[in-house]
Amino acid sequence: MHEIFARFAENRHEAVKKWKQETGKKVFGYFCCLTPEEILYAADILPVRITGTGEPLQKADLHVPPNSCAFARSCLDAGMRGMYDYLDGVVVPNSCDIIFNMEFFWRTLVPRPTKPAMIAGVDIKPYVHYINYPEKITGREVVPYYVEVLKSFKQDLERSLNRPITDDDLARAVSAYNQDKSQMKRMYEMRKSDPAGLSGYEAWQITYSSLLMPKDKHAGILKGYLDELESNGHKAPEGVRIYLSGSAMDQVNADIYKIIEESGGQVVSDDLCVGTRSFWYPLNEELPPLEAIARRSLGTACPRSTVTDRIPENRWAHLLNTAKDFNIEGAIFYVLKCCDARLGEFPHLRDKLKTELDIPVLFLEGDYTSEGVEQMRSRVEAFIEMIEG
Amino acid sequence: MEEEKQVVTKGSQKSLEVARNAWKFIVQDYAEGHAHKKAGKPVVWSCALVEKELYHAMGLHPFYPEQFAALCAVRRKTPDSVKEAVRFARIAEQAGYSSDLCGYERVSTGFVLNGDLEDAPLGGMAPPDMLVTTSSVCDVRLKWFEDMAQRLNVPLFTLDRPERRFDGIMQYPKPHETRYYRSQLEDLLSFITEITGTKYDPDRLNECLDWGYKTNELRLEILELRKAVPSPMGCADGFATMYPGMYCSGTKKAYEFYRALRDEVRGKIKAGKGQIEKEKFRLLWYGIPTWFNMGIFNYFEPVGGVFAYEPAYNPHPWPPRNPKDPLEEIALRTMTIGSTMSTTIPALLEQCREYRIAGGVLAYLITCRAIYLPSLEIRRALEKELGIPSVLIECDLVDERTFSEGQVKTRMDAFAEQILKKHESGKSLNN
Amino acid sequence: MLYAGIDVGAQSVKAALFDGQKMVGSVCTVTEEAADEAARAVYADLLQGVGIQRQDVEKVWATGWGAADVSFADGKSSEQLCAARGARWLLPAARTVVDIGAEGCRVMKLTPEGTLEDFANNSKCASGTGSFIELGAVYLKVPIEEMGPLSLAAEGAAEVSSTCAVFAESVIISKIHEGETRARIAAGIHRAAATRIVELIGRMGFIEDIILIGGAAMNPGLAKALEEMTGVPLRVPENPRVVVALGAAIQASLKRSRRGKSAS
Amino acid sequence: MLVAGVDIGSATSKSLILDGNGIVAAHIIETGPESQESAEAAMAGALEKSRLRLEDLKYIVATGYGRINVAFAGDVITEISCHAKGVHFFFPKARTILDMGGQDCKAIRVDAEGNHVGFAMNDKCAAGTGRFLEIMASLLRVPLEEIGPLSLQATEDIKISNVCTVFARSEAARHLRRGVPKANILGGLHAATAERVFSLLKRVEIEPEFVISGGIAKNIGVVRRVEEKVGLRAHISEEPQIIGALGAALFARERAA
Repeated sequence: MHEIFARFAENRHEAVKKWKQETGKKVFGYFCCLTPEEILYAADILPVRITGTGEPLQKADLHVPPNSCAFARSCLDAGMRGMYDYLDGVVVPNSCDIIFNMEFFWRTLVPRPTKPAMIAGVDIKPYVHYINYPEKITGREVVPYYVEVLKSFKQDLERSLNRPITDDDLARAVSAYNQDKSQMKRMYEMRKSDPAGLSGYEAWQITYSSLLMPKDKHAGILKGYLDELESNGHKAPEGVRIYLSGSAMDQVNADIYKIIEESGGQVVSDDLCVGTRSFWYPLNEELPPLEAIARRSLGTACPRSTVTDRIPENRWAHLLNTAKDFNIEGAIFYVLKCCDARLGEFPHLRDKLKTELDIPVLFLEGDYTSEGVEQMRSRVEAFIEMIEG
Repeated sequence: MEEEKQVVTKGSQKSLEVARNAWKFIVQDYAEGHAHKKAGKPVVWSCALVEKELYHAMGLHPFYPEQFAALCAVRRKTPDSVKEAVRFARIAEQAGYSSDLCGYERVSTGFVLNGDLEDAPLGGMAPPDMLVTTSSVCDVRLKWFEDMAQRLNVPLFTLDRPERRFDGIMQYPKPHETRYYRSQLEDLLSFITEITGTKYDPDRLNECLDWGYKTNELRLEILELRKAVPSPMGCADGFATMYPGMYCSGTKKAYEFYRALRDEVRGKIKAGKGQIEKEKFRLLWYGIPTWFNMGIFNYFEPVGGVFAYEPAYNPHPWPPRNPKDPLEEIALRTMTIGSTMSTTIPALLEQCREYRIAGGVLAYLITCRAIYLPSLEIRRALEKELGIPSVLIECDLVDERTFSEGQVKTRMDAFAEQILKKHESGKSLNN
Repeated sequence: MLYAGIDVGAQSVKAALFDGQKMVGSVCTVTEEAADEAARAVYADLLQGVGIQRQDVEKVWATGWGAADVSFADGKSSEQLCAARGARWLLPAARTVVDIGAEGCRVMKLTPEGTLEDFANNSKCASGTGSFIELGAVYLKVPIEEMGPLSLAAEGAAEVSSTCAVFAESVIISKIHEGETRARIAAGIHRAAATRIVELIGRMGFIEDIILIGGAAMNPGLAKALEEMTGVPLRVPENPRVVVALGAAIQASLKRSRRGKSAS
Repeated sequence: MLVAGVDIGSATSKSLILDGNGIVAAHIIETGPESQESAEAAMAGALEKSRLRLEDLKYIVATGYGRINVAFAGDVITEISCHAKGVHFFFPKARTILDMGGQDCKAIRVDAEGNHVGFAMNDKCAAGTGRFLEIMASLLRVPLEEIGPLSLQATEDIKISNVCTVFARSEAARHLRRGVPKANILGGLHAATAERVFSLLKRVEIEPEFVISGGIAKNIGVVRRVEEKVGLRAHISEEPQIIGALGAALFARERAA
């Protein structure tokens, strides 16, 4: 594994702090892959994905009740403990019920580095930015609506940073993101072969680090690394080809990849926000940049979003295509307890996988602790053995 | 009501005649829905937060899975069997729906999976011609309706109300926000026309909106009247009488229902009568009620405690009627609602002052993230800002298996002792 | 040729010997010893009981929670797979295997040909396991082995609604106060456990024949409660605790012909 | 004036007789299946010790889980109020009380008069209750009174990730099977308990002085770990188990006056 990817994936806070110190640039944290991070990049800010610790809560347990997303609670706890004190701002999209509330919790509970600038009861230089992301992503007027939302986010940012964000800046960001997306796609393509070109864990490290590094830098290193792998014919260990679906996958629970591998399986593709969803959808460079960003963000098949009008099938479409392209033999759903969107769609997707594609499904309920992941081992073993026959 | 008694358990004692008769209204509405379907007319299953005037204007009879689930929480098939809500929830859980999911979702999904849509209280919900939902307030209603639409193979329409955030001051909806919502209303109307053939008639919609507006004004008036001391109308009455306003807004019958209710409340205030003889302290109920155990609303009466206010189904003031452009009016109405803690918590505190609340009972709904997430912050705000103690009642909305009676009683008793102690020591209870 | 299977659980270790046609011996021991030593001791008991030498055994196959620790095993397989193998060998018509141990309950679905098709485990809560009934016995002050027979004597059952094994105590005590008989409460405890198990069986589709194995299968009260709730007769083998160990032994016998995929 | 309090808990039943000067007698028995019988037996024990008869008592208050079923009590008051009252008798400066019984664990905040002004209780899962540790003690075959001291000998607290008592038991059994010393397993179980208890305490906002009562106060392993997290030394009553009955008796005195 490339040492830089490993460093960012396994020691995220230190790696980002070091980068910040070296470059003197600003760093913003964000929740969810729907965030229009391209706008941050255009403003010369490094967007980093906020994740939690998986440790028992120290502070957030007093504010957020237990029967809710353990990931979000842990993120907030990390914030309240000062682990994100190097952030210059935070972006919260309306990406699910609990993340929506993170806007309030983060704003009221996490110490901020800058003072608010209040005018008529409104903070004109907010530390926490809220993006009113639509929940139905295909409406007739959704693109103009969302472009307006992004415009006002851009304006807030310009005011806070005291600098303009020009169309050229945005175009530069769009192009840098596309370059990284194409390398990431290439990396996933390499996993279509049997055995896969990279292991699931390697792919996770590369994906996760892409959420913590400037995209141009990430794209450059990734290209070199993939070239090298191709030239020396690197292959991942052989195993039952697994599709991994589920909730946030960060350093706390990424051991699930290793457990699957140790049990004789290999994750070859996924439907994860730290996974395909973070890069799968390209930006159209022909369009005005804000619209391109809006369309990319709206094109993301997040389990929480809905397309509806008649019978909704976008979640199934992604699964169906992946299952065929990647020659999937089994699907593992690793869903965090109380993740409403995931839990609500699971029975339907499972039934379709079984009846239409004859792909067996294993459901694992996660609790966002590394011990919790380890407890899944025997079930994963049994599942893979079952597929081997 | 009488003949129903043996199958309805742990009902609440309501203090108002109109509230005691509300059940008849519900039975009647279900019967009308079934008759509507039998006559070959279209039926919609809708999320409770969609603007109902649209349905009445388009000739649809709506059924509401949320309300239906609550109905299942109070009914049993036979005196010996489990509550219908538990029966349906089990069916859903067996099919792989997590018990952490909203009880409304599990119950109505179980009802769909059960296959026989008539095998349910009040004859069930008539088979739908379409499903309509909204993204308002919680995520669950998106996935839940998507899932039911797929299982029933019935077309679905989703309205998206982006959750607006207010930073300090109430913001008027921006043009792009109302435009976005309005475009969806137009698309919803064409969706209905496509399925039913009924054309959109602005006059018909205006007529329904007139009834809706007048009904809403009455409900606001009643809410205002409820501030009286002693409390003339409690939470048991409030929850029992929310059906016409929540589910039949836009009809004459809903308007008439609230007119009778308003008159009764007025009369009670005039006579100086409260819910109970001697009112010692007034309580807030935060969240959706424990539908399977409505008797909880009378729990504190022996020690002089009454539930006086519940924010759950309360009406918001509507923007003025705009007969020239009723869709714009609806869009504006909907986009004015905010649901972030930044605004809901200060508003709740203000209401506690107005209704002279001495303590809060917070439904700590472990399966309803939208109501559950702010609970601890509300509890803290009540204590810090108003010095009001509160108690958390941990359970699901309709699934009584989550409710531990012994534990809840100990908590509520200790809570009452705390309030009464304050009362004895001469501290003002009614802020 | 002889094959041995060893099932290392959290509380007990089971071993079985299979000669390709029938089970020729089995042992079940409750032990606290470290996994490898415990497995060694139980294996020695097994061999001694049958009266054979170690070299007479062609292959030893491990399964269960501590399978990886059994140093002398030739390979290991999951409990789900072994349960399927063992149950199917005992009952060729089996399509659903319900394995209820002290802490865990799992249900396996088999194809008509007998291969493992799907399985479901109970997740984070212990209701629906042997422990739930065990703790119920403690609260009722009834020896655990009498719980099942006691519940069979009941007419109807008291409603034990608690889903937490520990909190069931207060429910049980209040039932006693309400004047419920111990038998009816015992029946209620079995029904409460069975409700959860039936949920898991339901997830696997209720396909007959259903075979009940694991330690809790020896409790006639639970079997009856399950039958009443599913409306389907359950088959209980003679020695339900060693079925998984037997399955491991059978697995060992099958492993010969497989494509060189030995235990890793 | 003689009054009494009876505390019918899920595990033990306690009675206590009080006169104008202080405690006259107290008695603890195991709770039987019938609350009324347990109450009578507990009361009889205290009466025997003090050579008194039931008629000598002017007022009796019942508390605890089985409080409703005590026929001879003049009034019933929840264990939360009674614990607050009882602790206040011994520690008038106490403002935060942790009471841990068999099935309940509660954090109570009290005012200067000993009235409870806020409380938090464990949720519907038994993790973090006394019963949790009892079940573990029997699994590890360590006498209940020894698990606390033994847990303090842990060289490392094994991480226990399961919140469900029954699953935690099998997790502990597995550690045992892997050769982990009992002390370290107990260390982990006590740490897990302390963690749960601490999160409850935080909900009432801990203020000095801090008192631990209930059966668990006898378990030094939990007490030390909770103290560490809270950052305060805890006061512990010598007979922590009778605090509830004492509070009930104090209420009885107020009622009788």
